[in-house]
Amino acid sequence: MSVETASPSISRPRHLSARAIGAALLLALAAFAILGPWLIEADPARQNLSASLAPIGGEYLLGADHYGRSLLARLAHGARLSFGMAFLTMITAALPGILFGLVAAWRGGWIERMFELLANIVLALPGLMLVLLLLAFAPGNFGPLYLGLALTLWVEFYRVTRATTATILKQPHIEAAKLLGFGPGYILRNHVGPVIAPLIATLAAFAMATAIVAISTLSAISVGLQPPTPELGSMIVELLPYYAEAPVHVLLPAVLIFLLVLALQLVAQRETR
Amino acid sequence: MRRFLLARLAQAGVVAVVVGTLCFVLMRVLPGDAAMRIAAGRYGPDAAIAEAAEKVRQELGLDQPWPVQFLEWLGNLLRFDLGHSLVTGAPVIEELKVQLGASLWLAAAALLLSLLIGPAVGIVSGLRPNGWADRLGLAGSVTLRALPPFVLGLILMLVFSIWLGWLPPAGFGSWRELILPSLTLALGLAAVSSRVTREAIATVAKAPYFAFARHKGLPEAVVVRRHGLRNAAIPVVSYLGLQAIYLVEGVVVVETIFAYPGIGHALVHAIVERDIPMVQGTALAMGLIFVAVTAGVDAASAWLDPRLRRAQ
Amino acid sequence: MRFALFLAAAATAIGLSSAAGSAEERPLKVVGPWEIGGIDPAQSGYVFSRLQVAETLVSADPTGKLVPALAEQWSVSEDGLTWRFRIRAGATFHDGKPVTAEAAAASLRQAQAGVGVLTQVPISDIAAEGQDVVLRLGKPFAALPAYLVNFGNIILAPASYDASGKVTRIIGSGPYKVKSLTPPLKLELEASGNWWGGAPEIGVVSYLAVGQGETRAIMAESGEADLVFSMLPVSVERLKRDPQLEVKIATIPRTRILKVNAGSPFFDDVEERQAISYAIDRAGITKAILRNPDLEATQLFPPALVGWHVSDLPPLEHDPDAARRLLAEAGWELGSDGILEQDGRRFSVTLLTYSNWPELPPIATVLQAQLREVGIDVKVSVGNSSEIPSRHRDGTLEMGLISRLYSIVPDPTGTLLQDYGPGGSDWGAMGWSNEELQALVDKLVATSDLEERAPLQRRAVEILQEELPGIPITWSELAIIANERITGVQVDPLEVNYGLASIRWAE
Amino acid sequence: MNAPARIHELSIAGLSIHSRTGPIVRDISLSLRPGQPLTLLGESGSGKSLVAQAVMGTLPPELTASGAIRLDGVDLISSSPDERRERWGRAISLLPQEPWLALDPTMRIGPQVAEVHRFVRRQAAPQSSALARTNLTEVGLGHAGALYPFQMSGGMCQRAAIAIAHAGGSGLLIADEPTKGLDADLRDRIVARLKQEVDAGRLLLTITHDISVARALGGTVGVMLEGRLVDYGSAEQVLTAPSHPYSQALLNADPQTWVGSAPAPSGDVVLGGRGLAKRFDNYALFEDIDIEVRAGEILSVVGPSGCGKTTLGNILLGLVEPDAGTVERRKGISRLRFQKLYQDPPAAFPPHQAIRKGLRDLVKLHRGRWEEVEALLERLRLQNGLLDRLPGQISGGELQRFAILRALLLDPVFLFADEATSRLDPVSQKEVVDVLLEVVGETGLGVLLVTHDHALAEKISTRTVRLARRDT
Repeated sequence: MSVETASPSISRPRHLSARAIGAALLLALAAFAILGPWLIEADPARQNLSASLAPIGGEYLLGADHYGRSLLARLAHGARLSFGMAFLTMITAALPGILFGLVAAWRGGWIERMFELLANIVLALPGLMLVLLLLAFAPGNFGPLYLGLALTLWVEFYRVTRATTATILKQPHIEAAKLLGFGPGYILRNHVGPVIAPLIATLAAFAMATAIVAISTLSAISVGLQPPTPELGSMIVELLPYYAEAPVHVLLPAVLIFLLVLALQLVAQRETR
Repeated sequence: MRRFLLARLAQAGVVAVVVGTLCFVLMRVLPGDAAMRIAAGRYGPDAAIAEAAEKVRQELGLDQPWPVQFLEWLGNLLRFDLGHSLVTGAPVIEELKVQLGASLWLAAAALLLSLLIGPAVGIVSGLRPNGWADRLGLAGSVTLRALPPFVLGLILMLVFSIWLGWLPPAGFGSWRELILPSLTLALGLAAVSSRVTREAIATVAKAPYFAFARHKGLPEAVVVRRHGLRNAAIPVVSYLGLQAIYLVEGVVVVETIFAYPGIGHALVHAIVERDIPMVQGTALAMGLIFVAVTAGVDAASAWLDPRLRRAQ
Repeated sequence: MRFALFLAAAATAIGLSSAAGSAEERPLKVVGPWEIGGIDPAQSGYVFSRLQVAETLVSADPTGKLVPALAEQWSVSEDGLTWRFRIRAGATFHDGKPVTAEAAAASLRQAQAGVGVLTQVPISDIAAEGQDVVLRLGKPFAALPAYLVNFGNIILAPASYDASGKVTRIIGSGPYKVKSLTPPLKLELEASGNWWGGAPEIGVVSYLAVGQGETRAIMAESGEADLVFSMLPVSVERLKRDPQLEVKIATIPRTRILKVNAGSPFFDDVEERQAISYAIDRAGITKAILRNPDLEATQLFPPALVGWHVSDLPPLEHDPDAARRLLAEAGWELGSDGILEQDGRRFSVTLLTYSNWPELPPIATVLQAQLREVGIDVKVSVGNSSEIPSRHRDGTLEMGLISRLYSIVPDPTGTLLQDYGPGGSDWGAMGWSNEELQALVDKLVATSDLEERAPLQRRAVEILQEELPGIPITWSELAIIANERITGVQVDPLEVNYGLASIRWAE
Repeated sequence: MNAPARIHELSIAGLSIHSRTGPIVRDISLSLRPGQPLTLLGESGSGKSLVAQAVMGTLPPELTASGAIRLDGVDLISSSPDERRERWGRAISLLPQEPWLALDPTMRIGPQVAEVHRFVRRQAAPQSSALARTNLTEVGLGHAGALYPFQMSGGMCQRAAIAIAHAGGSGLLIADEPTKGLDADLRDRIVARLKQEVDAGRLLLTITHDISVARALGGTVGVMLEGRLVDYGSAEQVLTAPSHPYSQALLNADPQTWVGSAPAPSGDVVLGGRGLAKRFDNYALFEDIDIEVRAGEILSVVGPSGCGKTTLGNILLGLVEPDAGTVERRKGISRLRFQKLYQDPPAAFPPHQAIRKGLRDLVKLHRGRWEEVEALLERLRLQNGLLDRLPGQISGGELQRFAILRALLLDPVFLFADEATSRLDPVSQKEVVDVLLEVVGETGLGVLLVTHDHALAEKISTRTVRLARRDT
């Protein structure tokens, strides 16, 4: 039934506000991660063992960890590193994932089958194994860590892109665009892009969270980054034994991760028509 | 049906060979002295590792050329012989039986629990998009996504073992020990599957057949049950399949903190200790599980969606 | 009266059903961090030794004094080359066969052919002569009985081995026998019924390996486990406040050492090594990380190691200024980036450590920050424990933070012999040797008389303190948590035997 | 068969529907009695569907209705959501538009009917199945209970929807565009079916833009324009002597009333196919077809749906490979000059792109000038303001004219119009066809018109090719 004119205009304002909150949050986090390390003078690696687990709000604004390092400084540097690395991982996973998905859907045939096989093999290989094996080449380094994570994460982008693109490509407006002489680049950018963008954004939000949590998980089995790198995930691992004495300290990095995921989720939220 | 099975068998074969080869190559190009690592894995860090490593080297014939070792592995594989663990000395197949078996139980319990939680939350959220239940669901999902599993596990232990005193914090052997680790995993899974279900339900709820079912006069519960769930289940099932695959290996941290004997834990040890037969055997088993799970998912999807049945 | 009886009956019924759901005996639940990998004695013999499944010929009491175990007594010939160990009469393996000298000799021969500590003893022959196991040596080795205490030398029944000499199951002679084993995490034991020392107080034991320290603490706190070994320092404080738990702590002969490459330009001068030692705030580490100020390693050996701890030795101290001065004397100058330099070389080194002991990476992190204070740039690399010996071998190791155990055999001489021999060793000195120390150790190896040994030991310790081929950081402790349900728990700092057999249910 | 619940009258008095920005439907009054079906005619956006929704009680929450809708004296507007819901299926049934989308794709048709007996009329399961079989037999689908919707034709789906209405036994049937997307043959059958419902004593409210449906149903006809009921009376009166100019325009727009205006070929063959054949699965769509399109002519291909006429056009355009035969284009002409118009105009434009952007990119791609677009806008009677809207915000007729504009920018020699007007209301259809005829006359373009509307083909085509459906 035809009420196209009425409903979107009604649901939009509410929608915008959720997005606006997300965007504001994202902006605040970005500012904290980018400007924080620059504004906060404290050295995130500087220890003061006599201030071990200093409480929040005292001499240290957000308290100190068990080594007596300023948590505020560590959170700021950690946010820069973790968010940056999660973003890099996500981009590294998303770009080939989307590209392969588009190519597979566009060309079909043996190219698609080849990509499918590749994706299946990556899925069949335990992702953890890939990351651990790559890490074995350069323990404690960013490179293999993020490459390994990206290697396991791209499949999801690929699958979603391929499936969605394949359905879009069957629609008449694609055929029309081809008849009008538009090339694949234009069609993928202007016809496919806007449709898959929100899906990709949702995936990307989750992928960034996955990356940070994965790094912390790897730290928990002692194959993450090397000390004294401030990284949100490994900060949680480091502080975990002190959960009974300083529970809030442990959760602070988790709160930052939470805010990031929430902000990304809110921004990526799809139009609910 | 037969074609379906044959195709799956072929896929299993391809996966076995590719995964095996990849592991073989990767494990051998890794830097570091494998004999040293094996010795450290066997005898612990207090031992005289370097002397032990010399014996390990002779014992295992690690200095044989690669192609010989690879052909040997392939030949053994054809006889379903996965070899012996270099560290424990036990047959790989036995280790897999125990560890993979335990992990599968854990994964199955986690999947079951997550099915009880995720889709239920997702349905409630999806039927009223942007309602309070949906917002709460989103907040819960994001919280669970942001908490590393070991933090979640610790919280559950504190609540259920110390505070309430209902469940043992660690161990294995009975269903009581299975609950906390599987709940930890399940909550992580449900965090995502509830959102996937929500999307699916919201899509179905906008579908003309869902409106028509209401217009037919069916009570809301019947509409959701008969026309909502099955249709929404189609995308959810294929997503759960993907989750199940990640699950078997995603258990590593949970296994570690709950002292549960599983494959993730074993795999980490095997890689660190360069226990090549274990790594290969584990990867192979997981590859085959992947094939089995995708086959299961395809079968389930076909059962749910008659349109796919015809396409097959 | 009848009412009380009824109550008692009900309580018993509930107690029984909650114990195991049947009439089975309630097991003593033991939790520790050690996983059971392979069952080869060299691999996990310590589990079977500690849980009293298998026994060695000689054992040690908590003070380190050697005591008879499967061997009732032992003697050595005048020339120090022939040792006789008399097998205890009436000792029986779990399969019902008696423990014979032949069986014991066979077990020892397997151990000697393997990779355990026995390979370090100059044994030329192991034989059984009547009731005696006879070990013939190539040269005198006074510490031999102490070496036999090591878990790698447990005596197993002949049926434990397959044709190739591999251990396929554990048939020991201790108070407990293996009921079931689920490697790597679970071991269930039951009373063997034929131990020479009598029946254990609690008939069933279940051991669960829990790697995560936090989980072990919660196991203790929730009352799920009766006896928990090895607590994280931070948990200990909390658990001490729990009225249901008893915390027992022993200092164990284990020292965390900063192993430095004395052959490298960074650490070749003794002043440089002393400067490093001055730069380290051991009190801070023990307070913040280990939560026990007594663990500050003022010298290599802890007080518990009687005869090896020299109480009047000048302690290692924290003095950053002295460190800076010594470094300056050694020719290091502060560069523009705050890092020391000498001949264009930055004082920048990699500190290798490993996570088998959870406290090592945090201590490494502290050392990194403290050394930075005196102008030394340290990169911490947490890797596999095998990297230290392997980088020692190829000479690329610069610094390593290790945890060294001096009770692998209860006599530290063995470890000293290994660690500070010519050219050093994997877990000992690197690029450093001292002829006087070697002479001392050689004498110690051949001497068993305590009076004679005392001055030699003291001098060895003094040399190590002056030269600092390895820089002691902290000593270690073993924290054991016992639930108030049980009584009779003893702490064995040597971790030879946990004495489970004498633990009782509290009234 | 359930005897329908007896309803004597639906009367609507002074119905207005408001959105936040103002009224969308104003002051509608009409009534509906047994034996007197009511048909509401009008273009999309005229508010006719909103009237049906108001009766059903399914208006979107942001719209409010005022006035009175009385079903046998009970006011529907003031009833609570629960009361409305209580009437669904029991008193009022909806025949959905595009029923193939309204039936659950994962459930066989039998259970979809049976569940009404089971859950609405509270029958036991076996009885429900038996009753469902009866309902299906009534609409001639007795054999189809085990089929899934995707295995059924559009007409079968529509009849299944009627069977569902029977099952509920409701006395008022609301048919929302019941013939949308159906060919003439199927349309006639559905209309006949609806008449039977009227004869059985049900009230019937039909929403359509198809005048022939209104004519065939008879009874009362209302014509809606911009939210107002501009004409209302007996079918005879409104469809022969309408009082409002729009009604007149509507009637004039019916192809049957058109004056023939077929263009004459002005040139050589631009495109031809020889011996064309195409199979799908194991079933031959057509075999050995020869076809030629000349410059300046309109060649119509008519036939029922499923006969392969669209495939034929696609083969000529080179979008589909024929199984046999050859296609020849006039030599030396760019492929870009062979263009296509689509059945569903919104689907032929990227939904996220404003019209202006699409046209601008097209002009840029072929190095044309924007002035051409502006000239064409005027020629095709399209307002400049439409350029900045998204395809979903423009009416189908306007969008189809934009599609023509888009094609004309490439100076085409051949245009394949694939059911290009079948989804449009008559007035829009007329406008599009007029534009098309003008263009053909001016440019000498050859058109292949694929349609199921015989009348349309007859009035405007130079030549007509008929394809028959082959039975499987």
